[in-house]
Amino acid sequence: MKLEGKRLIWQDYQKEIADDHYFYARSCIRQTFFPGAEAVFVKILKDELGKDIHDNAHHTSCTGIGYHSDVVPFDTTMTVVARQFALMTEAGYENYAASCITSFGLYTEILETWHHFPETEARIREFLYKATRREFNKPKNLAHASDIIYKFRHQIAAKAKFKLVDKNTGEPLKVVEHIGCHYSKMFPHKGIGGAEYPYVLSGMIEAWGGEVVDYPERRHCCGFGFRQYLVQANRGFSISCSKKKFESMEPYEPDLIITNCPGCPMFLDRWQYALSEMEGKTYGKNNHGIPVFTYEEVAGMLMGYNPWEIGLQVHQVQAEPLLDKIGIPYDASQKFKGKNGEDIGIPESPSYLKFYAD
Amino acid sequence: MTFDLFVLPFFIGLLFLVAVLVIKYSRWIALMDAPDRVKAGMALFSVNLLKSLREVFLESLLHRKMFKRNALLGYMHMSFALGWFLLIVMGNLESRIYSGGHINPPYYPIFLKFFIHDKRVLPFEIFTLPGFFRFTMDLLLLYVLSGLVLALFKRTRSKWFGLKRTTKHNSFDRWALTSLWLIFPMRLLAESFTAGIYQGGGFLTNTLGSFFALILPVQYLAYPAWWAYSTMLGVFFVTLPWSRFMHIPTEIVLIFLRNAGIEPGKYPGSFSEIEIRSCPRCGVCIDVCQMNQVGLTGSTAVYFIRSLRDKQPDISLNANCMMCGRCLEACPVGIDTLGLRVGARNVDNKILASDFSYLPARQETEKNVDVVYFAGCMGHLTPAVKRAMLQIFEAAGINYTFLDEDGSICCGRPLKLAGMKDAALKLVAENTSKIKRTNAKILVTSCPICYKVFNNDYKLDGMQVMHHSVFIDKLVEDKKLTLNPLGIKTVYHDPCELGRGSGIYEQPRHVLKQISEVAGVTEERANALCCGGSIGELNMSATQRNVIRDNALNVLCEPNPDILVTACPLCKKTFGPGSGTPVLDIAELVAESMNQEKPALKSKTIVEV
Amino acid sequence: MDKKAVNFGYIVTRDRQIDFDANDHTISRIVANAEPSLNLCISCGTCSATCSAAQFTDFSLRKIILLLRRDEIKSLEKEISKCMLCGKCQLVCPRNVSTRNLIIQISKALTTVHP
Amino acid sequence: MAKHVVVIGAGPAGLETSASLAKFGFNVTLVEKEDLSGGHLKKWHALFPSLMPGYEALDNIRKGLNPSVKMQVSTKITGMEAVNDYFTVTGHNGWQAKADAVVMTTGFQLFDAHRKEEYGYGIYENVITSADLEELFASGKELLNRHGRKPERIGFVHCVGSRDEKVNNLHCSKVCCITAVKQAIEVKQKLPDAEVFCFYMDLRMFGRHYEELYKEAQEKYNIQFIRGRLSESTEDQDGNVVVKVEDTLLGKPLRIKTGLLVLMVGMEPRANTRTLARRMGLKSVSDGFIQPVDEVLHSNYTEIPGLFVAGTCSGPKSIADTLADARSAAFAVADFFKK
Repeated sequence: MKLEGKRLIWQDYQKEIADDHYFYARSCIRQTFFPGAEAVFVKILKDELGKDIHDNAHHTSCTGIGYHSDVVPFDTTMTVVARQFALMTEAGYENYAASCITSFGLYTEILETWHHFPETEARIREFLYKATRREFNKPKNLAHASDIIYKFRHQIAAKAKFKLVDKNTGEPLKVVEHIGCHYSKMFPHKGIGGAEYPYVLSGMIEAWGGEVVDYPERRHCCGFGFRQYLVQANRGFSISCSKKKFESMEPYEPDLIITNCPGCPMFLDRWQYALSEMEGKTYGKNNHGIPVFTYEEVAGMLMGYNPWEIGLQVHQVQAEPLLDKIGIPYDASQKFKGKNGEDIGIPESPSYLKFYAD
Repeated sequence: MTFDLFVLPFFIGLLFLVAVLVIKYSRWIALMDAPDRVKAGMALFSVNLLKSLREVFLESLLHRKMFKRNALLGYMHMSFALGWFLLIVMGNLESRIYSGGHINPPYYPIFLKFFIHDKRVLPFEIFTLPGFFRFTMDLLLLYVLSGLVLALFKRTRSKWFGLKRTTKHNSFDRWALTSLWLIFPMRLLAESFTAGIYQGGGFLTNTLGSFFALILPVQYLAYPAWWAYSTMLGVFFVTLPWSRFMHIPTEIVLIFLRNAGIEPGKYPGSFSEIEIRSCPRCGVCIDVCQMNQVGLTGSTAVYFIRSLRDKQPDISLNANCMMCGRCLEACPVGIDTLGLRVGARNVDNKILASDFSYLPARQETEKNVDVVYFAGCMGHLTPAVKRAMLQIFEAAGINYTFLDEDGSICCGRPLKLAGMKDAALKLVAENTSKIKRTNAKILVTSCPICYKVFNNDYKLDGMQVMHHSVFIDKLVEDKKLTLNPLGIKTVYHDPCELGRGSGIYEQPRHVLKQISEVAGVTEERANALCCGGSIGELNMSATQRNVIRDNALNVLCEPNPDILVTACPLCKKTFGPGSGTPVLDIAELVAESMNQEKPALKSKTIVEV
Repeated sequence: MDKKAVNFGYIVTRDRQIDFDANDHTISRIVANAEPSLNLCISCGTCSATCSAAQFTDFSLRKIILLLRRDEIKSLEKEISKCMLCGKCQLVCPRNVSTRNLIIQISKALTTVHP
Repeated sequence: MAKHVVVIGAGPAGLETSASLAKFGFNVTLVEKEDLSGGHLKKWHALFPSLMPGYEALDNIRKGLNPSVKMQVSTKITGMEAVNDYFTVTGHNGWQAKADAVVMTTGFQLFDAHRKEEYGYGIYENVITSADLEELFASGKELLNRHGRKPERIGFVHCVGSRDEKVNNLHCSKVCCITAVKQAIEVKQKLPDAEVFCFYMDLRMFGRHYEELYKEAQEKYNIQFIRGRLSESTEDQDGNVVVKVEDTLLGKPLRIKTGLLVLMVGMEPRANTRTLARRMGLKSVSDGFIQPVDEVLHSNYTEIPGLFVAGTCSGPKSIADTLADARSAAFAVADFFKK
């Protein structure tokens, strides 16, 4: 592979990312599955980078799940999104930072729609006003949270205690990056690096000392797809998609997978468990599986945050082997302890995937 | 004195030969099914025996079919076979008289002149001529030797014998051939030397003997010559079972079994072995095989049979055959080359799976018609033939049904020819039940391929199977159809499956003669050429097929006909693209003639119609 | 696998994708060698259009040839035994593919390579 | 005095037009932006369907050129103006000429394969273009992939930059199908053990002997044709290019590794042809090629009297078609002067 070739393409897909003062819209799914990730994002921005980030308690779901599952009409979705923008305007912010990829895609889609059809925008403004007496300004800058981390990746690297490097050999870790479909596949110019060779996560991996793995099924969907997972009859399709990716990346022996989407880390992580129970097959060495993290979790790990505080224990594929490889210290006895040392319970051990509990 | 050491090579050789033959024949016959063995046994005690004996005499001794092919070739073979046979008969008679009717050891007649030197007039000769036997035996020897001289000539002048190509032989054959050729010169020398010593012998041996005695020390040469004669006989007998000369005894067995009604190709490894060994490798089949035209000489019947005999069947050789039957027609022994070929293909292809259960069971409604018409797969590729047939049925007022109007499954013949007998039987069963449900009295088909399999392999409870050309002929004879002359010249091409395959030559011609002037061609009826489109052939490329087609067209169009008529959709499809002369099926021409008000319309109009 | 597979209520579906590199190419090579006119097929479908069986079923020689070329042997095995060898396809093929021999050769290769 | 005709672009079309015009007795100036005539043909190794070497074809075309034709090389045309009944043509280096007629033979540019990002040209080392392959043939070097290995399997991707509205090219470039067949054969001649696959949407074997060459590719060289447009390519650990297509005739997606993937890049109008045409107020169709007055009856005329087109600036053509078009343009010019 010629990296300079990719760099040429990346030049064409750069975007403006606001420098400070973000209105942060959380993700329904991420708050539920990996709540530590969003917490780390806020913490890094506030504490490490000293940015102003507004975490608003009143915003709702963007309705993306309902919209992509064909149960919420577009007008409704646009009106709900208009309300989020109103909250941003009311809070005095202009830069909208979405935690969720689907939300980000949806906001982009709505802004593009309004751009091309001003009458639609006017209609939605009217809907919102009639329903809530609220008015709004469109965001001046719309970014996905991963765009922001990408923007500050070098600052983060400078502050980090660890690198994506094997502490014993000094070799860079092999990292698979997985981009959420709604990030740039619909609007390539809204994503860093475009749709074919997105750079947003690769940039972080490079900056943090790792080596990006470009494997044949890199572009393939993780298998989430709202209609696939949410309809139980289609879950076989979902898991089959994930399997296709694992089979394709397996020969590269990746050390970890980094994702920037709510569903991807969930499914790439949990389906490894399901596949192991169904077929007896595990990926990664020594039945360890391939650990899957969000970019914020990885940033937090490298910052030296307590792995259990950022929620790495709620991952199905265990983090310990990777922590050991990088040399990140952890207290095994605290893995399943809650906030005040209270016991949160140890999950049932899987049959094939390695599980660590003190 | 009735013994000398020199007879041993002959004697041992003879005993060996007889033992080998008895073992081989009984093993092969034992491998046949019990009913067929009974059939074979019964045949020995019925009129079949006379029929067989007659055939043995005509074919094995006189070589009638060889004579038909070429007089010189026939004479050569006859001189060897009949000459040697008569030598044995007369020799036995002569020796019997000398020995006063005693049973002699087998070598005694053969070497009689060594043991007996007198010049008495034998009792028997009183009624004929003095020296009758001496004269006759010499004459017969001369007769055989004349054949030998021709055989030598044939090596370099095969064209005189009507053969463009001759068989290539293996080393075993050469040993046997050499010993065979030396037997008679050795006998001549031995008898002449002996005659030279004792002034005996007939007109030939006496003259030669006297001459030799003048220039050679015959008293020393005679004994070695007898040794050589006996040794040659011995070598020949020992090599015979593994050489092509095995055909001499085996052909006789074949004739008996065949006349007993044993089906050719039915027993790979038993009856087929007898057929295989009956092949004299005369090579008559080589020239008639059209595969020569594209250089595929390796697959000719003679070599194919040899490969079976040598147990080295070459699958591609086996597949390379149009199954046109020209070799079978030409074979002087009448070996069923096609049956053997299909038998071998059955062995090759028995591993191949077939499953037709996916075909929807189309339940035909019970009908009550006189005639059921079956166009066949190929018939559907020539819609003009179908249309013509329907017109003919209508015009003749036939109560008929068109069985495969909406398509059909295959008749099974192509699978059978490809050596997939079991698969074919599945289709036969499927079609049989459909055909029977029509309750028709006559099954008419447009495709000779279907016709042959309907006729041979379907059990249709007395339903008469007719190719449409025969059916049309019958309609005309029954005055159900009126034909008008078209005023054109036609040539009729005999489709292989209809002509050689089913023996139908005259009916189509009879029909055609009523509507056109039918010109003859050099190779027709039983000698007709294959169109090259054969479904029997599995391996040949399209280019090769085209060469064969074009050569056949050259022969067929030699009389410059207005229309080339055939009676097979496959022939029509094959000839069509390569022919400058329009090619029509006989049914099309009949329909045209039937609709013709006034005669004398030229061909071009017909084609446009 | 020493433990019984867990049933979660869904199954992992087999990849529909033809994994050309994972497929064994022995059979297509044997057949192409035995009947080189295989290479001439341009998938025009005249064969299937004329085929007697194809009038009633989804049997298709065109598809068989493609399955062979991609070495999708499993799908091929099911199809190949259905041919009645009547030879109509051979008569209509614009590229003069020897279809009958092709069928026999495929059948043979299938039975000899994977008996 | 003999009329003066300026011909812009000394590719095969320009050379042949000039040669024909000179035979009519006109004063001809042939302007070329490069220092050597020949255009794309200079780099082309062999022509379909006869495999005639490119240089041999070019030599023959050049030979036809009368010494009276004035060659003005290394001159890029920056301006052209129709004044009264003559044209003023200006070059970047200050060169200027007055002409009674101008023939534009400015040719085409190859589609930039980088624009089909998902095919990985410039990113995966073993993805090359048909022009790269042609240069490799012409260099006489051994046919190795970029890792120095003999590729065991070579893929040809038809219609790269042609018939693809995603890159704004609706048109067919005409020559790529037959070029792919030709190059596939050349590859097999050099690497008989390699497997060659062509991925096509349609095969357009429109010319004489093209179908024969296609059949030969199948029959003699066992080149496999898979109907399906490439969706994307990636690289495996050994540097092979893994491609995904649908085998549309089977109705199944297909994944296959190739050691070398050749993109059959199509023809596009040159950027400066477009500029020149715009400035002159010439109509160009949506694909950017110059639109003649009538594609059937007046294929060399433009709406501006005295301005003619020939060769690929008015649409994709083979060399043979280009030469015929060039000669036809010369007739058109002669006819124009008669009136």
